[in-house]
Amino acid sequence: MAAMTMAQALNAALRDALREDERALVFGEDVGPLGGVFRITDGLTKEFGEDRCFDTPLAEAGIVGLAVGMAMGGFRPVVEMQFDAFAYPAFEQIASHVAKLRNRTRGRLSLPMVIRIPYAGGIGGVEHHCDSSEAYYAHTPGLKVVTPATPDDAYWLLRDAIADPDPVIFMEPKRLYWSKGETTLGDRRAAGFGQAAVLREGRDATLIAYGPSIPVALQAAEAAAQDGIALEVVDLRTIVPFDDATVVSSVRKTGRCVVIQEAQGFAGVGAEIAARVQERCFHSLAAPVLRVSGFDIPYPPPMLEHSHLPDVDRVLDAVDRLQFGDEPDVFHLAGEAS
Amino acid sequence: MAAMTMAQALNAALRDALREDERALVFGEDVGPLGGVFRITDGLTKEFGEDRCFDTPLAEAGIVGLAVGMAMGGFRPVVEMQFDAFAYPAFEQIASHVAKLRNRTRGRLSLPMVIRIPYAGGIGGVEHHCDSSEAYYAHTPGLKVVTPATPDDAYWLLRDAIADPDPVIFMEPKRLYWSKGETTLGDRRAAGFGQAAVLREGRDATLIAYGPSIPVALQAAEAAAQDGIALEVVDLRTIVPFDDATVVSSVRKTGRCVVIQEAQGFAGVGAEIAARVQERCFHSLAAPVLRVSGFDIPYPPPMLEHSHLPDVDRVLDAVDRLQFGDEPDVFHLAGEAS
Amino acid sequence: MSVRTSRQTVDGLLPSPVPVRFVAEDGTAVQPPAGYPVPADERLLEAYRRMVLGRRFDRQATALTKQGRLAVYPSSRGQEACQIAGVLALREDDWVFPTYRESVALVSRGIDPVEVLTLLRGGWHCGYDPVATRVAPQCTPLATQTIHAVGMAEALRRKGQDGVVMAFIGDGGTSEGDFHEALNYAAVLHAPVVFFVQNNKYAISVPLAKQSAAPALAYKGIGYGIRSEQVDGNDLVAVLSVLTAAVEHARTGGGPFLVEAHTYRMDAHTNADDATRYRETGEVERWESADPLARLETYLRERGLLDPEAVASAHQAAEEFAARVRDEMNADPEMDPFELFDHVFAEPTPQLREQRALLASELTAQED
Amino acid sequence: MSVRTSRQTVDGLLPSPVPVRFVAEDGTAVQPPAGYPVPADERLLEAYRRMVLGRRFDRQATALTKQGRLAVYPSSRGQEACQIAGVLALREDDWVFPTYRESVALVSRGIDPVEVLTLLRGGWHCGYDPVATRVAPQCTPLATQTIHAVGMAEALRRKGQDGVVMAFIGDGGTSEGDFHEALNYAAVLHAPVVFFVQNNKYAISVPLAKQSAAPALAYKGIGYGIRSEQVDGNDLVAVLSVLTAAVEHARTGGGPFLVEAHTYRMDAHTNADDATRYRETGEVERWESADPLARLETYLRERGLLDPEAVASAHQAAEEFAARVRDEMNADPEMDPFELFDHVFAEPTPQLREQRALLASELTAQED
Ligand SMILES: Cc1ncc(C[n+]2csc(CCOP(=O)(O)OP(=O)(O)O)c2C)c(N)n1
Ligand SMILES: Cc1ncc(C[n+]2csc(CCOP(=O)(O)OP(=O)(O)O)c2C)c(N)n1
Ligand SMILES: [Mg+2]
Ligand SMILES: [Mg+2]
Repeated sequence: MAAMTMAQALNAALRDALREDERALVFGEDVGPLGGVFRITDGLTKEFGEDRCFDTPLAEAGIVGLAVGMAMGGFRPVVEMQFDAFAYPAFEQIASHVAKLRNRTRGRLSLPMVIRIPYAGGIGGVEHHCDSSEAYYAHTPGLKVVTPATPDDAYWLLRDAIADPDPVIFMEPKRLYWSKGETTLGDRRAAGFGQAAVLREGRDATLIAYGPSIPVALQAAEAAAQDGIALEVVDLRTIVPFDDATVVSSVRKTGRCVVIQEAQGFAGVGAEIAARVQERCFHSLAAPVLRVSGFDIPYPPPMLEHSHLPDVDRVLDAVDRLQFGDEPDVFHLAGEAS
Repeated sequence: MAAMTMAQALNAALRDALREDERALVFGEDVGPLGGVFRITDGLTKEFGEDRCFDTPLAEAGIVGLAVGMAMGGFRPVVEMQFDAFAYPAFEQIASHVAKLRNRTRGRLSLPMVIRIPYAGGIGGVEHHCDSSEAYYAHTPGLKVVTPATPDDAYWLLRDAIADPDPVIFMEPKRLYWSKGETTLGDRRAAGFGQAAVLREGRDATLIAYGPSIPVALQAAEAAAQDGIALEVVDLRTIVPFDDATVVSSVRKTGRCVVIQEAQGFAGVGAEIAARVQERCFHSLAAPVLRVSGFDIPYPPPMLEHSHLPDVDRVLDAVDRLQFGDEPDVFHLAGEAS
Repeated sequence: MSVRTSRQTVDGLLPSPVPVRFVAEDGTAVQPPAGYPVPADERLLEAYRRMVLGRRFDRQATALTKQGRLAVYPSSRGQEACQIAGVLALREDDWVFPTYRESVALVSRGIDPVEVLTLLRGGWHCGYDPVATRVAPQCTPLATQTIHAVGMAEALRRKGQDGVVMAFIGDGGTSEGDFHEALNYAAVLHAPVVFFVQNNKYAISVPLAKQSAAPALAYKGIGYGIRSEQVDGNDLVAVLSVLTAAVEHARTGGGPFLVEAHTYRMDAHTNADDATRYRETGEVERWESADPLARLETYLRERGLLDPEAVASAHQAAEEFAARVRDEMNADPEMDPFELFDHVFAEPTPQLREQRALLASELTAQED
Repeated sequence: MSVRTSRQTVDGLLPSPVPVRFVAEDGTAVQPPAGYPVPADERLLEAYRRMVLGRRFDRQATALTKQGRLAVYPSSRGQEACQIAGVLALREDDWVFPTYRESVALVSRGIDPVEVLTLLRGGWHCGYDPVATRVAPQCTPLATQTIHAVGMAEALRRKGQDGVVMAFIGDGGTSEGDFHEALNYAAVLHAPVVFFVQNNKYAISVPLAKQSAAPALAYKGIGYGIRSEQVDGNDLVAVLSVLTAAVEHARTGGGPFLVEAHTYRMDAHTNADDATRYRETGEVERWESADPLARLETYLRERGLLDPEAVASAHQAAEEFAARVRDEMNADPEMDPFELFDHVFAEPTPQLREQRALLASELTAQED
């Protein structure tokens, strides 16, 4: 066990993967000598040489397409998109090829490749640097979508992603890059993809979150505990595959649920979670599943991002609206809110 | 009133828009002399000249980016993406510019432009020609997402889209291109964006659908009526903006709801609808809001598409699971289905 | 402030100012340009037999669309010199990255014709085994395959193999951003890949003049530092000679190569297209006189390499092949709906298992 | 089988084999290349004053990052000849499509410096009025603005206006597919747009050699049929002369024009970047001796156009400007959180009104 930041844990995962599997490769924009703008690939070119970790020309469809070709040719590319919005030029490559090649070829070709995408906001980044784009990928069949919230998960989920026979979109919540935690770099842990984690137990309501929203959820649970409300916190860890079992057993126990996502709400992952939970836990629910999210607006300029981001208060407000008492829910009387 | 196909109605809408507004322009791949691969732009170049309806070089980011620049310069471009999956190369232009320019410039620049996208399947199209991509756009703040299900709606929603001060993603369910219906080409009708239509009244449950799923919903309602179940059918018409009022008042009345979408289900528009409905109608619901959708798989080859597409039976099966009686819902007991 | 330009490199990258040609339209030999040898007789004869077969196969496929046996078919009639030379220039262990229009090339590569047509008949997306055949799936999203080709080329190079990758693309496809990114990546990586542009003058209905204002598409190479050539695409001898040189260049560490072949799509874009909407029949007729197969036949006859017997036997083989294709395509393929869930991931997710069960119950209900 | 290539058009499109230069690094005049006139004295003096001011502004902006007044600043130190000539070559009614690095150009265009820095300080995304200034928002998604520029150029042309559009882009940006599509669209539409590539040798940490294997980026034009030129980007006289010719070419119906300026980014990519990780200080020092401002100053002095008084007054004006920028940037801007909902659509949707109400209740709760 070692305390390290998520950035360091990711770096360690890449390093160990490059060491253990000679088919593994790292490439992208500025991942070489610079070590990436977030330094996730720091030192890799030095340790493994330009052949194993290299800078590409500046073109994201090119990066992803090159990875497709190299994966077809037997390599295991791990590529970096510099920021969330800068993965959009690669969208066709991702949706029409990365997600589909196994399917198109009846499994004769597979794409063991990882696309790392630093995502979401909260770091004072200017426009186009803070998009929450996970839903685009989660909605695309054929992609696994993974997002760690702790350094330990960052290390192991990235190791799992690189070892996976299928393409993985690995979403890194960039505001957690500098968060610290204990990390086991030793023996491979048991939980793989599709295993949510119950980060805190509670009996009154379940908070379901992932990636950048996990610290918010945990703080909210802590604050609620002061008021005598015991919130259970579930961290999805992998959006696809989805861990219905853990989510459902938690909500069936608590009977109430708030879903938290930083992304704009409409048709996001939170909508899927809410829809699934009410489908599966309807008779256990004492109140509707509520969602807390960013607003349906383009990501705001840094000076206004605090107004947009779901924070502890927004979560607690939602918890308050879980009809523990008899008050009506003012925000969901359609059309009646100004 | 005239009976025409949806394709003809769309053609008429473009024609009337070009006639009435000299800023309107049509361009894209093969929209000129050929009239588009679906003939939606048939005859426009002939009637209005190459200046008003023209073929571009083959590049979708180019088409959308050109439209952005021309809209900034005072025009009202209506562009065609040849098929759903061929809009993906334009994804960065759409997500980072089309959706955001008004916001970025505090409203000093706006983009009155329409991106027409023939979408969804059911026409025996080979791979990449049948994607249901509406959720990608609906999840992107700053885009209006519109999808007609009748020739009359096709005409008026497209006229509204071209007249709208904001960018509109106009999703055309290609399998309905040849469906016929009465169309009023005369006086502008009252309903604009954000107005769902109740296509059929019923008291037992509400089917919420849009675009290609509307005929399925209507047929299911017809079939259910034979069994004495009265299904109400709501056609969203515009996904963004969303008509909460119509949806909510229907479900509060019926107490049961099935959402139908042709797209793969996970994190799709149907998830949003289900999440919204249970948030707003929780105490009116006698059963969970169920979703009927395509599977979470890449769109199948033509010979298998019938297995994938939500059909009347799949809808009726869901209706059966709305707990009119006391049977448990076998498909949503997580993990228990093989 | 180092500037790398020098007249010499620049001229070394630019294509011949007129397309390389060995055989005139009437089949007579013309003075071949320096640097490109005439391919060996046996290769030319092999090419001839394959062109005859390819054309017959193409005609058969078009016929199958009329019988409803193919969902769609993009014919390459008129482009046979390119289709055949494209694969003849390669070794078996080289890779091909084709578009949807390369059916004839793929058949010529030796892939089972029914497997080649599987996509187009509406069966599974890719009918053949890409690994065994070293042919990537026929690619529809335009130009996307060119960058995959670069990745494969880079993979071969890294594995110490001397394989070459040929990326097929059309004139329209060169306008897509991915083509640009592929050329640039290939050049920077010095990858052994040949970009083969079949400029058949149309992208569906859009004529070349609306597609590009370049002096010729082959002039795109220099902007990436890629050696380029343009060739008369209806002259098999020329296409084969130039592609062979391009492949050799790539194989021996010379880096990528861009070849533009000027040809013409004789049929409509696909059987679903109506070419009369956008081009004059006169234009098509003019191209009939530049037919690549007739041209090669005349040339080979004049050189005394081909006698009537050889012609007849080529046609005989083609007829037999076409008959086999017709028969096999008349049988309905077995399609297993549960396979829909098998190839999304190596292991289906719990969600996919659930959905599989839903389909199973639907199918059971239907049987009842 | 028409082939449009001819030696003449090809040569007419290709750039000069070495970058156009009027002034050597030491400030002495060199024999200017045929076809490009020396700009008028008054324009050169104006350029000098703007360069002095631009450099001072740039230094001030970098200082503001250290005081936490700017979230991020991409300096253009060393690129002033390009920044200033880029806007000096344009009329007021021409349009500019800049990247994030064009702060100095935008200030030189006359935009209020606080408005120019609004994006970079974390205020609203675009601080100035694009319509009034005819300057599109500073663009971050690389190369995307080049195709917007083509659209605007086409719009101007259609409206019968003789405005020209200048699209700024960096060396790295030329690798993106959008750049390719923009060049091609511009050429096919014959749009009045000038693509101005500031090749400052790096894309963040990636040096030009890993970005492109082209003889020079200016060689990209011919592949689209676009007239191209390369120029010494640290020679204001050359950049201004060539860009003026390019703009004139576009304005008078000659179609698009591509100019590559060879320059160098003296500072790190932004204040957040650490350039020592990827380049030697020796390289930076060598480029100090090619400084565009010193070079122009020496040249103007030697030509007797600039006296110490004029130099002093330029610096005086620059100091005053910088002081104003510093003072104004020290005031916190007023930001209205409810504006978040105002510019998503012309009219907020019911959903946005609901979300606005949610935020209002949150803010009220916070005040309590
Ligand atoms: C990204 C993308 N956009 C559009 C299409 C639709 N489409 C299919 S073929 C075609 C024309 C291609 O022309 P060209 O590259 O010249 O090849 P050809 O068909 O002439 O062989 C178009 C527009 C597509 N397949 N992919
Ligand atoms: C599409 C996209 N990908 C990546 C980035 C991240 N990024 C910002 S600046 C930059 C380097 C750009 O280099 P260049 O075009 O040479 O311009 P310069 O910064 O040198 O002026 C990169 C990679 C981006 N802004 N947009
Ligand atoms: Mg073509
Ligand atoms: Mg640069």
